[in-house]
Amino acid sequence: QPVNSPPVTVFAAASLRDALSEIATKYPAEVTLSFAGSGTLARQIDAGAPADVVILAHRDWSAWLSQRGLILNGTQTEIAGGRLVLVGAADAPDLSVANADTLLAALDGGRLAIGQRDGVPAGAYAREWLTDIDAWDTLLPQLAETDSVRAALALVAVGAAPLGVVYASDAVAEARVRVVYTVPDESHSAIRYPAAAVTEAGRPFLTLLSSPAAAAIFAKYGFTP
Amino acid sequence: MKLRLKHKFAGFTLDLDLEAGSGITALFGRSGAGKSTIINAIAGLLRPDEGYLEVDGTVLMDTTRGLHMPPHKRRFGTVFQDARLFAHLTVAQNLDFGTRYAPRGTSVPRAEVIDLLGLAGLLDRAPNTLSGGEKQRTALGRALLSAPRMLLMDEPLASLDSARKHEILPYLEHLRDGPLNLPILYVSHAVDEITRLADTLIVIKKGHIAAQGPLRDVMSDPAAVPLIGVREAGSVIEATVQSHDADGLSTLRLRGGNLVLPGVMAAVGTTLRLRIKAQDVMIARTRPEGISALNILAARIIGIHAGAGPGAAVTLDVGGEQILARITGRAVSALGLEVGTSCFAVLKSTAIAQSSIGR
Amino acid sequence: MKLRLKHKFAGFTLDLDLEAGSGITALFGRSGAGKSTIINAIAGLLRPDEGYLEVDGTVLMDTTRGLHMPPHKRRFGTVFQDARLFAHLTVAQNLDFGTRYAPRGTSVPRAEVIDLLGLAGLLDRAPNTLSGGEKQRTALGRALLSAPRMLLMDEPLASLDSARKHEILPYLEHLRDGPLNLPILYVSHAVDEITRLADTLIVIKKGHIAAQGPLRDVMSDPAAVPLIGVREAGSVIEATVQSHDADGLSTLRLRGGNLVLPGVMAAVGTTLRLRIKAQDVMIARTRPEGISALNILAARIIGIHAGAGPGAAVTLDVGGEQILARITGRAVSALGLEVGTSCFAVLKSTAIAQSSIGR
Amino acid sequence: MTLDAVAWEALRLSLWVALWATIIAVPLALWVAWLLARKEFYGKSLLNALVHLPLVLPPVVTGYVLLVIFSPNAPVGATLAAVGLTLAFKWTGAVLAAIVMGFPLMVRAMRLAIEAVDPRIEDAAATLGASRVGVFTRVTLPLIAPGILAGAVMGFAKAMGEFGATITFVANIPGQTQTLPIAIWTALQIPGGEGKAAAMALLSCAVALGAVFLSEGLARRVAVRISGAS
Amino acid sequence: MTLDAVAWEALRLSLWVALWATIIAVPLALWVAWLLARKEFYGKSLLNALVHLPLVLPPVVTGYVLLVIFSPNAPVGATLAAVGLTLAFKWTGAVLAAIVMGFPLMVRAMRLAIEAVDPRIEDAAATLGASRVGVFTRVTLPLIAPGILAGAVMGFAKAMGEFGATITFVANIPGQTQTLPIAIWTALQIPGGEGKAAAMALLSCAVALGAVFLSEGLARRVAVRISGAS
Ligand SMILES: Nc1ncnc2c1ncn2[C@@H]1O[C@H](COP(=O)(O)OP(=O)(O)OP(=O)(O)O)[C@@H](O)[C@H]1O
Ligand SMILES: Nc1ncnc2c1ncn2[C@@H]1O[C@H](COP(=O)(O)OP(=O)(O)OP(=O)(O)O)[C@@H](O)[C@H]1O
Ligand code: MOO
Ligand SMILES: [Mg+2]
Ligand SMILES: [Mg+2]
Repeated sequence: QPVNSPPVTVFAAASLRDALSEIATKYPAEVTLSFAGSGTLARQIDAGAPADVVILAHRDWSAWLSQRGLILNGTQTEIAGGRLVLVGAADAPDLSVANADTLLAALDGGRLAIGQRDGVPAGAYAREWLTDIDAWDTLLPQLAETDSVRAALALVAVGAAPLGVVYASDAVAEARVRVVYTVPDESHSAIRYPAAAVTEAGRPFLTLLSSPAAAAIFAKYGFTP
Repeated sequence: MKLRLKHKFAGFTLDLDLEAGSGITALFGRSGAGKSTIINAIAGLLRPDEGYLEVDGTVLMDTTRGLHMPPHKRRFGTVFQDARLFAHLTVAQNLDFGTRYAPRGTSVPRAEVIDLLGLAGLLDRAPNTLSGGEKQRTALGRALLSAPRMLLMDEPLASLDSARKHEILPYLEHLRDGPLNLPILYVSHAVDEITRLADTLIVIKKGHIAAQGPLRDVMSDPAAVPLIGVREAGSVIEATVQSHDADGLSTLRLRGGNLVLPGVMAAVGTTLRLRIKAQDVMIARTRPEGISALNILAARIIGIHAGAGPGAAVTLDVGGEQILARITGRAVSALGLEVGTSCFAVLKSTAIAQSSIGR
Repeated sequence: MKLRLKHKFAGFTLDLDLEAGSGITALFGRSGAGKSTIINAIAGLLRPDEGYLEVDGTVLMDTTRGLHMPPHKRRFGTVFQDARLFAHLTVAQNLDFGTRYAPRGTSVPRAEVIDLLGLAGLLDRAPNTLSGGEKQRTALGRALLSAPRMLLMDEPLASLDSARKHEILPYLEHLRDGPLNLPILYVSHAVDEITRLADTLIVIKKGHIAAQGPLRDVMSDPAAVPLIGVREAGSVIEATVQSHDADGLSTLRLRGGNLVLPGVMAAVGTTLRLRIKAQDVMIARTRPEGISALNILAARIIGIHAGAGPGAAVTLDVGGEQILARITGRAVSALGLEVGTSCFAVLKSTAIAQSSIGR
Repeated sequence: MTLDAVAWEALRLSLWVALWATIIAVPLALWVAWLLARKEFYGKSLLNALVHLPLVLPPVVTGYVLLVIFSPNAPVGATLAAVGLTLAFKWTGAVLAAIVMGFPLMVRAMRLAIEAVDPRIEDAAATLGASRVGVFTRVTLPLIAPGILAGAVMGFAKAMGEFGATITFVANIPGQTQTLPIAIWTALQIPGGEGKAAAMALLSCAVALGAVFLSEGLARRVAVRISGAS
Repeated sequence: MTLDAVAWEALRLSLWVALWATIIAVPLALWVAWLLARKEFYGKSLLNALVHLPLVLPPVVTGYVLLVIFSPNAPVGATLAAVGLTLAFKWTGAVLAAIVMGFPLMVRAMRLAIEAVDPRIEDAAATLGASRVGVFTRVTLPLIAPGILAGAVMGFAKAMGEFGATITFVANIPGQTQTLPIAIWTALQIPGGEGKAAAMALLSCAVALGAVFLSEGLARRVAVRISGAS
């Protein structure tokens, strides 16, 4: 346990909400959590947001921050990871092999919901995967891109889209969908949640995030180490 | 037209039962008497608490049966006390607004109406730029051109100068008598307008009917004098045009003799209605000589009605026609007038207003 | 008051130069002549193309110097042709709107005005529920109670019944003559209102001044007869109340003799202004006997003005006062009237309207 | 700061969506505004509140509610799909989202205009023979034209700017549902995308300002006719 | 579907922000509406367009622009901070965002109301001695009260619902800037959060409906006085 634990403000990617809320209870001082999309968070830090710690959902934005010298050198760390899964309706069959043909067949004319390919991290990973299996160009006309991975999940949950690419952590709590295929980790760059201290006051919380206790909580909510 | 109305506003109750024949019916009454409310009810714009309206045998409103014919089906062209022009239309478009709803065949000559109302120079103008009288004239034209089944006019000439009034009044008479045979309900404070136009006179007092009947009967009823106003009371008689003379005067024959009036615009043989204000009639015991008044008629007194003030209303029989004279009580005693006295009624030729000659 | 105005609307040009003394100045003219435009310019609501206005030696508007005193500083209480009541206020609140701007000390008795205008029962009402005449009365009361420096009235009595009018007119006279000494500019089509009230008469015709001057001069000018209307022309004379008699009649002395009129509401010794319509005057060569007309005055003809029609305007000298008589041309020749002829002017007692008696 | 094909395509789509949204919403909003201004009926307050809802709810929620109602699995969505009207992932859905989000603005403007019309003028038209429909089209409608125009501009502008409900309801499909705001947002999600976003935002402003200017010009002409050149 | 402390705190904050936004924006919007309705000046069209901008831009862009202008690093933000007014990442900034986003709605409603006032009634007041200020406060203002009320309700509702610009400008800090819409959005970001989100959305609706009802009641009283019980 950190000896000196000042109150901290943490700006974090929205999908980490439940996990971080629980971890915050382990911190001896007050933790203020502010959730938003990664791009928004990064720009707010740039504008002088009163954040002590920032946790993003994508490496690009953390690189953007460190490039600008907005985070404390050497505090960058990746506190958790995730897995990408393909979800379908609750009664959808498993997809044993994923390629352009099987995906097209499973979609049956419907759309594949993913996060926006450039802006939403989950969408960027999905694009890498689909490119890797040579299905991107084929599926391009049948994509439904959303502003968050949660929106992609919702499209599948309400039946607007037969399939969607989301994080395993998202699929856990949504009863109206089931995982029909787990995307191999090696088919896309690693899903990592980069964190860094913005001020000195952020260091102790960053330490807590890297602790085994935190790891256990992340695991409970479907994140990988 | 048969109308029965009951309607309550806070502090004001309308309760009346009126009947009007064809021709022009005048509604007369003080400010706040309920005239506009009656017009609104007839037009179908006000649903009275209780009401029944029958026109030409058709029932248009009967609250007991929940019957209420909407205003556009009644087509009672209405000239409101406030002009209510359409601000988004020009004067010409205002005038033409109702023409498309006019039944086929009935048409009011547009050019004639525009000319009569002096609107020719204003046709392209926006209503907001019109003077008070111009607005009122446009509203009148708009109602006329909609070829209504009946005209309801709520003080339509109140803001017009008397010259314009005297151009419009004959036209209204023409509408009544001409091929259109248009019934008109006419609200006015101006007794000379009313007596000139009206066939039936209805006097409204605080929401009730104070007097109603054919114009001549109401007007020559001495009891009605206070209702109508002392200065405006008078009798209405009929006369036939006998000749138009070279000096611009016309001679009219009435039952009790001849009347000489400044040129009357009516063909020889036409029967006219003349309003003779009681205050314009003098009484002489002997036929006056060497006086500028050209009309001296032999008469007999059939009634003397002393009012509250210094005046007296004397009813004269002039060859069977009743003529009302208003003179002072002092003159009554000075001349020793009493019922049965033979005398002469003296009228100035110029005292009978053109505006009070109706067809 | 000195006013010079030039203003152009499309198709209408106002160009006039007028002067009015204290007292009541009447603006008279046909519909569209420009009366309301003048009122607006004086009130400060219209900025004319060119204009100069001076009141009591103070220049309120001078376009050459870019001077334009805003309306609220002029405080010319204005009664508009349309009532323009404040819809969000009750009648009472409308009446009281201007009182807070009244200069200290000047106050118009509220209860008196409310009573005069018959508004007591309406004080809590919303303007939208008022009848046409009630609105106009409220607007009038509102202007009066603002204790203005001058009153501008644009046909303020047009939608009132004559009984109400005859209650209000004396009050306006009182404002003019009483302690307030309020100058009034009064627009009206009604000649009897004007002749009763006005000290100065200005006749407007198509944006220009057709006649202006003291009322008596303009009214008894035979040339003005067509401007004012044949039936309304007449002379204005002054008379002093001599006695009130037991039978309700009053005797007034004028230069050429006595006049007997129905009860005049003025103390003995008061000098009144009487309007005698030309058409109410008859001319006799010999003094008529046994006739109900109580007023027979010796006169001499000083002018005969034959009009376009069958009538003639005869100017009579009655002991130094000029009286205009309108008789037929036929009577002129029948009686052999010519300038210089001695004769008698015959007036009915009841022919002089109460409304045309002014103080 | 250059505008690529994506931007132009997004602009085209936004204009198309905004145009349709305005065309469809104006009569609807007018009807609702008229009901609220002139009629008394059971549930009036509820209707009024309902109209205001999209203003109060976060746009994402509105989009989610639309998604739930109009998804092909839902009864309403299925029925519409059966008659050939698909909304999900189509520009038609973007139109619906724009209509719903702009509705409160349009209804308010029109309602205020209707409430300002003096019913006595309409009465006068009726006495001249105009039926209810005639009175409405020939008197009420022209008199409230400035208000309708104001409402239409508000609706059009909102449609040009709507983001949250649209992306939630119909996602972000270039050429189908990627409207200008969505394209701008997308650009902002990428580090260094500010320039592109700014360029598109300026484009959006330009169009909207054009619409505002146009409407002001129209309104002025209407107003001059009504109030007269004084 | 339960409401936790976070929800109540967000509601409190939203009400607080919406109230302040309404109080501050009403007089400002009234002034701008009056300028647009009654005055001719150079740059009027520009002002009009500017007022409409927040409607056209995606809320995120508006929020971003606010952030750029008012961030503690920017000149304007720094100056304000020097006089003790910090906006970015504070509830005060949420108020600003709500004002900016609601402004077009408020101005339109008030402008329509002002345009419906007959200047001849104001003229009448002037002849009775009322100065410009007197005329405005005693005649114009009460006559346009329904329009001001309508504008205020629109502004309040929008302030209760504003999300995009707010979260971008002032982030999502519980108790400081986490308004109800932001709390709803946050709840929706986690699978299974729908129930909580729905509960909060209902709360939001309830409040907004309350405001709408209240305003209708007020408007009715004003309107009855103006049009009379007929
Ligand atoms: N909505 C209303 N609420 C209360 N009283 C009303 C309402 N409408 C009319 N009144 C009253 O009913 C009476 C009759 O009104 P109406 O307009 O019919 O009078 P009017 O005879 O036309 O008078 P005027 O000659 O002044 O126009 C008036 O005293 C008026 O104040
Ligand atoms: N804004 C305007 N544009 C064009 N013409 C106008 C405008 N305002 C007034 N006029 C014209 O100027 C003339 C004078 O109008 P004004 O209102 O002064 O007449 P008025 O003498 O008061 O008439 P009334 O007795 O009918 O009220 C009218 O012919 C009118 O049409
Ligand atoms: O209601 Mo928004 O925040 O303008 O899409
Ligand atoms: Mg009336
Ligand atoms: Mg006028």
